[in-house]
Amino acid sequence: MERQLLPIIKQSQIAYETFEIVFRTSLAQQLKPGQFVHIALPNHILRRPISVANVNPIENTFTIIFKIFGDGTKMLSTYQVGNTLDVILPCGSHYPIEDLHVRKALIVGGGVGVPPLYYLAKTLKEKGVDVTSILGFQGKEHVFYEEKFQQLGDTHIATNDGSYGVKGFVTDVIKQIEPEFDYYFSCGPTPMLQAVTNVMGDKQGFISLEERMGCGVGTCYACIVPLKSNPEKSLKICKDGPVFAANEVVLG
Amino acid sequence: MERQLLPIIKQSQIAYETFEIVFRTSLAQQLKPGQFVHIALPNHILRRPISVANVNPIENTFTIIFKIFGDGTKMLSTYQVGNTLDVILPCGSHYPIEDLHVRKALIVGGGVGVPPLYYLAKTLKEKGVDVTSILGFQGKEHVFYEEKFQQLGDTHIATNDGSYGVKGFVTDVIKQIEPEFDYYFSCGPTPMLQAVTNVMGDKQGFISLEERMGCGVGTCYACIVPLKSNPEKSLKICKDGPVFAANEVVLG
Amino acid sequence: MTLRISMPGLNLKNPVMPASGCFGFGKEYSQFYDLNELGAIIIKAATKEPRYGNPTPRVAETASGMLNAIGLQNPGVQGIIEEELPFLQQFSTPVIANVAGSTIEEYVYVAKSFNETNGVQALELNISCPNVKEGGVQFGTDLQLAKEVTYKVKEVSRHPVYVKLSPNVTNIVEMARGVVDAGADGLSMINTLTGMQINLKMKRPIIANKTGGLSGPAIKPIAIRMIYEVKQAVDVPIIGMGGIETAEDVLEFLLVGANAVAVGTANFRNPLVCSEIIKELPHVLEMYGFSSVEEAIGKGHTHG
Amino acid sequence: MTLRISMPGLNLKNPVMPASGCFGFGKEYSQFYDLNELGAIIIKAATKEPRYGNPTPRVAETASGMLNAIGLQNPGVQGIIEEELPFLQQFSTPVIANVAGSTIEEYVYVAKSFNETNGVQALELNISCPNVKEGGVQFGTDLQLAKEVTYKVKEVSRHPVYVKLSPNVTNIVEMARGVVDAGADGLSMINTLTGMQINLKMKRPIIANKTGGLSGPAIKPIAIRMIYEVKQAVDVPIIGMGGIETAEDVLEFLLVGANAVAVGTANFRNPLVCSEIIKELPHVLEMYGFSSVEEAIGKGHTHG
Ligand SMILES: Cc1cc2nc3c(=O)[nH]c(=O)nc-3n(C[C@H](O)[C@H](O)[C@H](O)COP(=O)(O)OP(=O)(O)OC[C@H]3O[C@@H](n4cnc5c(N)ncnc54)[C@H](O)[C@@H]3O)c2cc1C
Ligand SMILES: Cc1cc2nc3c(=O)[nH]c(=O)nc-3n(C[C@H](O)[C@H](O)[C@H](O)COP(=O)(O)OP(=O)(O)OC[C@H]3O[C@@H](n4cnc5c(N)ncnc54)[C@H](O)[C@@H]3O)c2cc1C
Ligand SMILES: Cc1cc2nc3c(=O)[nH]c(=O)nc-3n(C[C@H](O)[C@H](O)[C@H](O)COP(=O)(O)O)c2cc1C
Ligand SMILES: Cc1cc2nc3c(=O)[nH]c(=O)nc-3n(C[C@H](O)[C@H](O)[C@H](O)COP(=O)(O)O)c2cc1C
Ligand code: FES
Ligand code: FES
Repeated sequence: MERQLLPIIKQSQIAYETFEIVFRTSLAQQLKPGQFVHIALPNHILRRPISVANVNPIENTFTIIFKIFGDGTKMLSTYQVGNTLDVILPCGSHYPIEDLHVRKALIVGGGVGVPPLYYLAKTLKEKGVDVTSILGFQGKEHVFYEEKFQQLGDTHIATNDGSYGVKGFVTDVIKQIEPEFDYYFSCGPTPMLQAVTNVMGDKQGFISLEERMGCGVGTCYACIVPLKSNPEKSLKICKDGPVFAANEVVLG
Repeated sequence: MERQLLPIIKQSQIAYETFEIVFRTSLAQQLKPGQFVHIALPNHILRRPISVANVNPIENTFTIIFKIFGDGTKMLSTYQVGNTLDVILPCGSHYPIEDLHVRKALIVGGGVGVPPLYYLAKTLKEKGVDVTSILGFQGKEHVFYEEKFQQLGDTHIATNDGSYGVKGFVTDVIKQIEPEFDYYFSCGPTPMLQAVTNVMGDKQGFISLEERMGCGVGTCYACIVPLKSNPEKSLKICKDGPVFAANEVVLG
Repeated sequence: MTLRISMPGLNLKNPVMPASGCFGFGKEYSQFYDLNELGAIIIKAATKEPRYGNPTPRVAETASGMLNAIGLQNPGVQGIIEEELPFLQQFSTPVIANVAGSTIEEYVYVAKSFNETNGVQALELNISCPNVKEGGVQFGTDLQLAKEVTYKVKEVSRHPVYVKLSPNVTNIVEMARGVVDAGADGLSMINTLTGMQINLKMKRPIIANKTGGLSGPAIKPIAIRMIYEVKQAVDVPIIGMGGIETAEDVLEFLLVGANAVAVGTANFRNPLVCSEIIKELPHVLEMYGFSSVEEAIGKGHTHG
Repeated sequence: MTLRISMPGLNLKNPVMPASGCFGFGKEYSQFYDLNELGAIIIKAATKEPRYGNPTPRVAETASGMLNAIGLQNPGVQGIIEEELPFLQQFSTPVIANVAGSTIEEYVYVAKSFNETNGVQALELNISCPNVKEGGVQFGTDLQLAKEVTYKVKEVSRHPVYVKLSPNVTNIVEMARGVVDAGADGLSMINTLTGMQINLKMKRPIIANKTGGLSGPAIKPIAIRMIYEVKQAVDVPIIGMGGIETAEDVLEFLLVGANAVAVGTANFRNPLVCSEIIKELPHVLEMYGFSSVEEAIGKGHTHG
């Protein structure tokens, strides 16, 4: 983990209030799918955690994708090529794909949970894994990266308002297409993760969680999540997570 | 008085940690010598008062000159042509030269008290008044606008460290050259104003004061100065001042 | 969307008013917008005699806040009534007078004086003043003194009395309950927190008075907490204040239980802030699902 | 330029240490710099048993500050001694243990437990905890409770005890005097101010616990004022904290009378902040005319 001042190499809006920023860093190659970076913004006491959405190991760059949510992400959206940002990286755990025997992977993402899954899907595909992706968005103008996911495998889009793809939730699509897979990988808002892990039952999978963070490195105990095996114990999302085995922790 | 968002037309460093900014505004022609503008800076709760150092009524521009003193002026020094600043103007009283019969004026300025006196001297000169200027600075690299003052009349520079002009204070110069004048006009740090008004005794003159301000428009009572005639009463520097008759108020 | 709100003595077209001490007596800011836009105006503190106040510097800037130690400078209650209120009477906006003093007698005198004018619709009792008789302890940090001054002022005043609580106390609920028991028609909260800043070059406090009152966005979380707690304990309307800069901030105060709000420090940076907030408020209320100010009051208490 | 400073039980190479709860037990930040650089380390609160703490969200961001309601999550004093202190013993940096509890017996138990280890050089008594027996009133806001817990801990501990004062009180000087009378070897101040922030979308407090402790630059003026006042009243060393981000801030705390300082919230934004402040401090001291840390302590009191 290091604190670095990173130049912005590319910046663009890719969907409604959704932006993509590409940074250059010597640490790009160390960033693994599921990890996040912790970004400082002027006049904000706390950093903002944002997932790694892609890495280009040759160019030494990585990508983040974020949506305007409040003050901080709004400010972040004004940053342009040539500006620099103070970033702590790499943060947190990653999808442990090097330790798994995966043949067929199911990717289930919702909203700003989609970005880390792109880097994961790409990495899985590079390893020869067969990838099916189910991505949920609020509506048509919120959809991003559909083509990029399609290049990696079968991709299904659901929107809450039905303005694009299937109307409904990612779980509706899961029930509908009954995908075959050894492992599932999911990231998105907690209600979605609850629904997904419910539908999945005992199937093996990994999920990635969000929580308001203080330090982002494991010192402040802001971001804990109770263990399913013993809810008196907890793990830190910033350090032990954000990626957990699907049935390791209590959701919501 | 208005709050306006003003574009910066020109910006340059003119001496050690001393900057000049030219703004364009529809109100330029209303700005009188001695008045100030009240500048908002991002993430600063209070505005910064800065004197009007010059006005160009044809171009509808005015100039400020400021020195880096703390956080706010440091931030101000980073503003460039094309940026805008939120400014309240015009603020405060002015040197009442339209009401005076002046033939010979003595200008006595120190440090960041010099800027408003330039606009004053220029205006006096335009009215046919004979202007002698005595300007004090910390040292050689702090001196600015010497030539501009010289174009308006006899100009003497004093520096505290003697690195330029006369070594010593403006009062040393006054004693040395014994200038002739009907009115004197002075602006600078309070100790200098005390020394100047002391040396001047009963001579007629006007001084301009500084104080930490809250509102800058007369509502908060932050910036008061006691009346000499009755120290139980006071005037507001932001509204009744910053220009006062030399013996009207108690200094320091 | 209706912004109207009623409280004892006050029929407000909207819940936004400038806070005492941050708006003088209205003249200066009337150059920036029409004061008829305001819900009400709380004027600068009034004392029995004219007061000079503290030596300067009287203000300092802090992180997201400021310190002030004006020292209640004002032209005295007679001066205010004669020289300042006439200007404000041209507007349809209710005026709340801020009453201050160094003794209970002084508070009572000032409150009584305001009985004689039509220029004032309510009193805000500023109990953050030191009591000279009790060796300088603040009325607002001593439960008995706070109750006593409230009671005595209520006895003589023909106006509804909003007691302005000091946040510099261990137990704000106890203070609120106390002054309500003593007859307060409403509460106004919070006043400033006592703070200090050092001038590193001079090696002494920047403020000549050494300590000053901390205001601005820095203190908003404390104001919000205190109003939340007090709202659960008493049943009188609350004028909320402390760090308000935006219409979203106003909604936050309404949600914890303020019936109206006052904007102080923010006027200094943006002289138009009250006017801008009032224009923005309907949109913000709508965005968060409310169709009136009334509806939003206390709605932050309903969960859990 | 010497940064050295001595206080009961603590021989510090410089006056800068991370504040309790903002540095865990040192492991994470040791990835960013060598912990030998630090004057000392104040570790996360220790309770008798492991504690889970509050539900999440536990933090929120405010203007120049943050709220936290972690709820004293920690692995329990035995867990700390066995699993956390060994890591810290590889450094030459003194460790101050933060002692917490819900009853006086718990405080005493925890303090006693630290007698058994060489891994700790001093105790910081965190009296901002609610006393379960007294119906939840905080030890730190009740003079008698504060004195009693100080006295009882002093009785059993072989370590010097720095009592960490809560700023949520009407009279900080009274609290300081009380705990010093009860035997405190030093003071640590200030802990957080109780605050709240509302989630407008959810219409409820952001922090699951509703209220949280306000820290960061927003509270610095309050910390500075309280230390200034306390320094004039008691004669024990003070560890100052509250909003420190820069070496200039450290000097401000020294000038009002802190003998050493702790940096909390600022670590979250800048994990290297303590290291950077320590490197900057000699220059800042020199710029303002001091040739040692010692020399600057209390120098803000000399004028008027
Ligand atoms: C591990 C992790 C990875 C994330 N990856 C992405 C991503 O790739 N793209 C993306 O758009 N968003 C992502 N988020 C969510 C993102 O961090 C929040 O949207 C962002 O912090 C909101 O900041 P704000 O200033 O805009 O909102 P505000 O509400 O103004 O923020 C106030 C405070 O709350 C915190 N906060 C608010 N919402 C969240 C949240 N959902 N999670 C964590 N902290 C929050 C902020 O960090 C800040 O401290 C991720 C969150 C986590 C924990
Ligand atoms: C009427 C008037 C006219 C002025 N004209 C000029 C000018 O033409 N050029 C120039 O360089 N300076 C001028 N000054 C001084 C200038 O306002 C201060 O240098 C500036 O406010 C310092 O801000 P800062 O953020 O750099 O310093 P900081 O010390 O960080 O400021 C902290 C706070 O103190 C206030 N403050 C600090 N010093 C002063 C001061 N001397 N006067 C008023 N407020 C102060 C700031 O405004 C701010 O609120 C003038 C001041 C006044 C009152
Ligand atoms: C410069 C200044 C002067 C003030 N004068 C008074 C006053 O005379 N009477 C009073 O009750 N409150 C006074 N206050 C307190 C404000 O009315 C308000 O309670 C406080 O500043 C919190 O609100 P804010 O954060 O919006 O400023 C003053 C505040 C400031 C900043
Ligand atoms: C996330 C967080 C956790 C904290 N935990 C503790 C704690 O366990 N014990 C304690 O005495 N103080 C605790 N504090 C208070 C700090 O030690 C410090 O007193 C306070 O935050 C003020 O300093 P700062 O403004 O530099 O953060 C905590 C503060 C924060 C922000
Ligand atoms: S955010 Fe501090 S422990 Fe996770
Ligand atoms: S600065 Fe407010 S009255 Fe002058």
